[in-house]
Amino acid sequence: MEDAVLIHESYDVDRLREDFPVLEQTVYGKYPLVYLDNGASSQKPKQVVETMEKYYYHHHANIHRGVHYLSQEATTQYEVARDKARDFMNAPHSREVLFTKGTTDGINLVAYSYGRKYLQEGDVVLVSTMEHHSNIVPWQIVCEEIGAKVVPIPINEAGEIDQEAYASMLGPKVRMVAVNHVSNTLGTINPVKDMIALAHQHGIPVLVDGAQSAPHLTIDVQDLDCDFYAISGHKMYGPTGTGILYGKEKWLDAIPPYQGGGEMIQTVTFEKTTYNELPHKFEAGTPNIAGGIALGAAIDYLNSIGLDRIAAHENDLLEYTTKALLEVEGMRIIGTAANKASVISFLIGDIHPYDAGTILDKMGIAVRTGHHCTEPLMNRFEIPGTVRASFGLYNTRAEADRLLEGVHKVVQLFG
Amino acid sequence: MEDAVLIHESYDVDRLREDFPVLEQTVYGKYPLVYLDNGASSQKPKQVVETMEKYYYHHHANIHRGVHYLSQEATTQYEVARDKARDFMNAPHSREVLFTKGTTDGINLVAYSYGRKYLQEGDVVLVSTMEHHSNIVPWQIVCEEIGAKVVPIPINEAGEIDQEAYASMLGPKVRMVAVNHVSNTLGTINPVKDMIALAHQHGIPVLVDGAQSAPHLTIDVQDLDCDFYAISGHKMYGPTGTGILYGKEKWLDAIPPYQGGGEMIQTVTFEKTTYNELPHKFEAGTPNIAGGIALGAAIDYLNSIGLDRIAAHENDLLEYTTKALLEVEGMRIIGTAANKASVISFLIGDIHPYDAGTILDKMGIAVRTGHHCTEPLMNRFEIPGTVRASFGLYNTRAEADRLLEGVHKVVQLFG
Amino acid sequence: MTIDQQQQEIIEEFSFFEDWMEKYEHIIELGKELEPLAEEHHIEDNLVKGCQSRVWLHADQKDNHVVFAADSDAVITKGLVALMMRVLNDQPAEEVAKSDLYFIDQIGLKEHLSPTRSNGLVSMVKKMKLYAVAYMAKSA
Amino acid sequence: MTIDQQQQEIIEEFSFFEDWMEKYEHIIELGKELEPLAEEHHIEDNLVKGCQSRVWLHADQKDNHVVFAADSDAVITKGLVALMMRVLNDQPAEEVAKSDLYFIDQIGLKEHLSPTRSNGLVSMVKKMKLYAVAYMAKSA
Ligand SMILES: Cc1ncc(COP(=O)(O)O)c(C=O)c1O
Ligand SMILES: Cc1ncc(COP(=O)(O)O)c(C=O)c1O
Repeated sequence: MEDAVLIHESYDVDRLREDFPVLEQTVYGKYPLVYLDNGASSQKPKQVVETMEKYYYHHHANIHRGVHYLSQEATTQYEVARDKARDFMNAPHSREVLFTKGTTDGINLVAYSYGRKYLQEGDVVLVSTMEHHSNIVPWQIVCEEIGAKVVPIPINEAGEIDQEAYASMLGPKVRMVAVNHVSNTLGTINPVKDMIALAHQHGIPVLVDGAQSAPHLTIDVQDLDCDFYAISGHKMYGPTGTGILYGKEKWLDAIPPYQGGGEMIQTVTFEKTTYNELPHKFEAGTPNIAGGIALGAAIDYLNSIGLDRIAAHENDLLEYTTKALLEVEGMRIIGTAANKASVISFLIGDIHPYDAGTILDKMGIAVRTGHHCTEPLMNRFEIPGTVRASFGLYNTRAEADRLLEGVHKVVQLFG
Repeated sequence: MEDAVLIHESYDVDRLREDFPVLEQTVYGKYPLVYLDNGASSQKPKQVVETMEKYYYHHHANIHRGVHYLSQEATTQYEVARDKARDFMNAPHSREVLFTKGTTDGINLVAYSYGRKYLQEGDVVLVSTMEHHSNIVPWQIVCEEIGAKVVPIPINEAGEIDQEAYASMLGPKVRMVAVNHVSNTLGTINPVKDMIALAHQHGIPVLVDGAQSAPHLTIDVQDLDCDFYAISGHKMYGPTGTGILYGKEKWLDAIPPYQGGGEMIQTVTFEKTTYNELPHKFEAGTPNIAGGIALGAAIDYLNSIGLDRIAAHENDLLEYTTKALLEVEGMRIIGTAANKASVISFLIGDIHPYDAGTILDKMGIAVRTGHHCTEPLMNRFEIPGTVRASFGLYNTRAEADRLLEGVHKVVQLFG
Repeated sequence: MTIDQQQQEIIEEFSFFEDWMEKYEHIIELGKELEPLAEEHHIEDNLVKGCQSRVWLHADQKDNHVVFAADSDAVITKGLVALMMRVLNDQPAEEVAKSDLYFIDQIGLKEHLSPTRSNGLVSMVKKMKLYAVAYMAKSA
Repeated sequence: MTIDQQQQEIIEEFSFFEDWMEKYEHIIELGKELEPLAEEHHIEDNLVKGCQSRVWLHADQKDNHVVFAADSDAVITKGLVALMMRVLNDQPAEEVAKSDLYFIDQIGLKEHLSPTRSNGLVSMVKKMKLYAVAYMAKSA
């Protein structure tokens, strides 16, 4: 308990907020912005934006294969960013660390390339019922083409994957398990390490959708022993249009390339084209160079604070807010897993999420409403959507209070 | 002639250079940078970088479907950028204008989605011998899967597509013609309008790779009547990780989606997923929001100067430099088409491009050397590569003189 | 009253509100008062899909007029639907088809009619006009 | 001379140059003087692919020593190849395998050994060490 206080005291959230100019604004003329839509996308610290600026004002050139000074410089910076991403995920080798546009792009790469090589008619891809559409639809597309099937692992009322059901569903037809580490709608932290170990007993690889874990948890792909791990830059304080896909070398070597183009080839003739080594094999075309380098800056930024301390701060907000919300009459929190990240989805009586969200917005409080790209999960709970507040490293208890004030106003208007 | 002088006089290149802080540097301690690698990637004006900065410091949020203020704001800005791109290419509708990572991404989208729907065993995709790998390999990948073939249209010694051969190659087996508007290695401006008209007589659609045309020529997809047109933001003074794919609505409606994920769906269930309307059907996942908006700023920037005036300025540099280079003994210019953009590939005697490029670099002159991702073209000319100087809107005759000085040094060292 | 007269009336009505809260209270009131849509019209065919809220729209013809009935699962959307009904319901098809709905902008609720809002309203308005056009074609 | 002695010698040799131009003139000289690789060794199997320039490397064993012969299509690469030869050619396999080639950095040519330079040099050095390791294994 004393430790928790210590962490809390040493975490100077006011200082950190100064790194995020966007937070300083008032909306609709008079309401200081309360940004609680971090699950959708986080804001960017100056350190990240200034890295992009510096890159464009001093170092930009196309990378790899350029002989000239700027190109060498840009290449070095880009590859240093890749190394930072490797460290961030504790990947064994940088060649297992691929730059992508984001989580969706990374999962599509795996669904396409792994799917095309290893999926056959009648095979099964297991995903959980709480997956984001980005971890469902790519599998549906490849499965439909091949005649395989995407099968959902059920979840319980608390919003936790039913581990017994999962164990029973693993079998010889299953060629892939794809689950998120943290649910964007429920906040559930899934026991992916155990799930991976179990899948591996059956020789089944596992892809982890880490879009929501990257900004909150320490990722260790070696400890997890996952086969693929996909994250998005823009949710972890990095720029839009960036992401990382970790893949075990044995898979990345075995599966065919995804996109074709420059960079990813060894030699091209009309008779025969051979592909480049990792990671280039999967990085066709001019990449988002400035974005990749700025993602490196976001990783530096997170490390400079410490993910543990960020998590402690966010957990405090989670507990504080959950407790206060539960005192509101008719409050129903969707997602009550024992192990949760700082995401709270809720419904108040039969007030429609759109109504609640509209009023909160009018009060300057940015939350997300709707199905959060998890329609099967909404169907599971038989709800049209939720109101979702998701915290970032810069949020405060005072902001949580503003949310509660807003919720009371909503109740007053619609209750 | 008087007109040309007028254009030249009114084009204040020194003023424009002030917009590009990166150009102000000296490299290797004493050489003012001469950046002649615009074909690989152009530099970015302040207006573009500041747009990104402003976006992140005031407006960032995830777009589409967000009810709150910032999200609406960001969405509006992103869609305004799409409209700018539509105007830039004179596309009929914004829903035909898709945001991509770049040209490579755009061509891969078409190769995958069009190919999967319309290509059958034994079919043919025609590409020219001067295509960039990005307009060859994606077709090879899909053709190999389906049992179709990528067939090159021959070119002549000047580096022009052999139009007679092209006409004779069109036939019932041909399902797609994919050619670049401007060759990145040769500078050739291909007569794509005529080629499209001819292909359409056979009912064959045409994809134009516009990576190199976008920064130099006025693009009018309606006048060209092309079916697809792909460009990259980073080559037209916009940010890395951005691009536009124009596609005729009839095709975009007919072909299946490319990547699966959020945004691109209408509803998702494990039984049946339906796709969103255009352009969203092809835009899975959180896009490069800041990048897209800044690409809009790059378009504004180009419009503020005028592509015609830029082209006139660059043509002046092209002629001036070509003439001077040809006075160097042993000079061989690869690509002598009648209609050329401001790209000069050359070889001096049997001096290896890598040697030449290394010395030029040491003198602060950034050129590209190698095969420029056009290996089949190198094979056609039986050369290992070229030295390529490519001009942008901010280059000057004084810089061309520096290049010539460098070339003389190269001759002295290796001649 | 004509469509424009209805719009003017609404604009005046809203001009009395001091702040957004009063305005929304009024919209919510209108939403709650909206004439219920008959159960038989709550069908898939009448559903105008928005991602955030859903709208059901039923249309009929009486003489040259278009008669609408509508509903939404969200109260604010319902309030806006009610305003739309006041303006467009039971109006000549031709007038509906060519109507310019400036009142939404003028009462400061433009954002609810943004295509990216996904509340179903934009699609509803589009559908209302389509019905009007279709009826005109039929009676022509 | 040992590998380190060779490296020292080269470092000293290069310390006399005033600027990069003299340095490159020397490298070009070395490139031009490099003992030609026998025609029969200019084969696909000996090709170390770089995207910018190509290197051919032939390796043989004499006693416990590794004997290399190499060539490149670019003169500067050839000059650097010549330096590598001076350092690693005809040295004990074990020494080659564990060698630390700091001289390239110290004479200010690090960029040529960058993996992104694609001139074939990095791969060549890797291959030279692999040969050495292979010979050690064979003779062990
Ligand atoms: C003609 C041509 N096509 C395609 C490309 C690929 O563009 P990007 O790397 O931006 O995807 C390039 C860029 O080098 C090009 O010059
Ligand atoms: C759990 C989860 N997976 C995948 C995604 C998709 O990420 P992106 O849109 O950055 O590709 C998201 C983001 O909404 C997410 O929350």
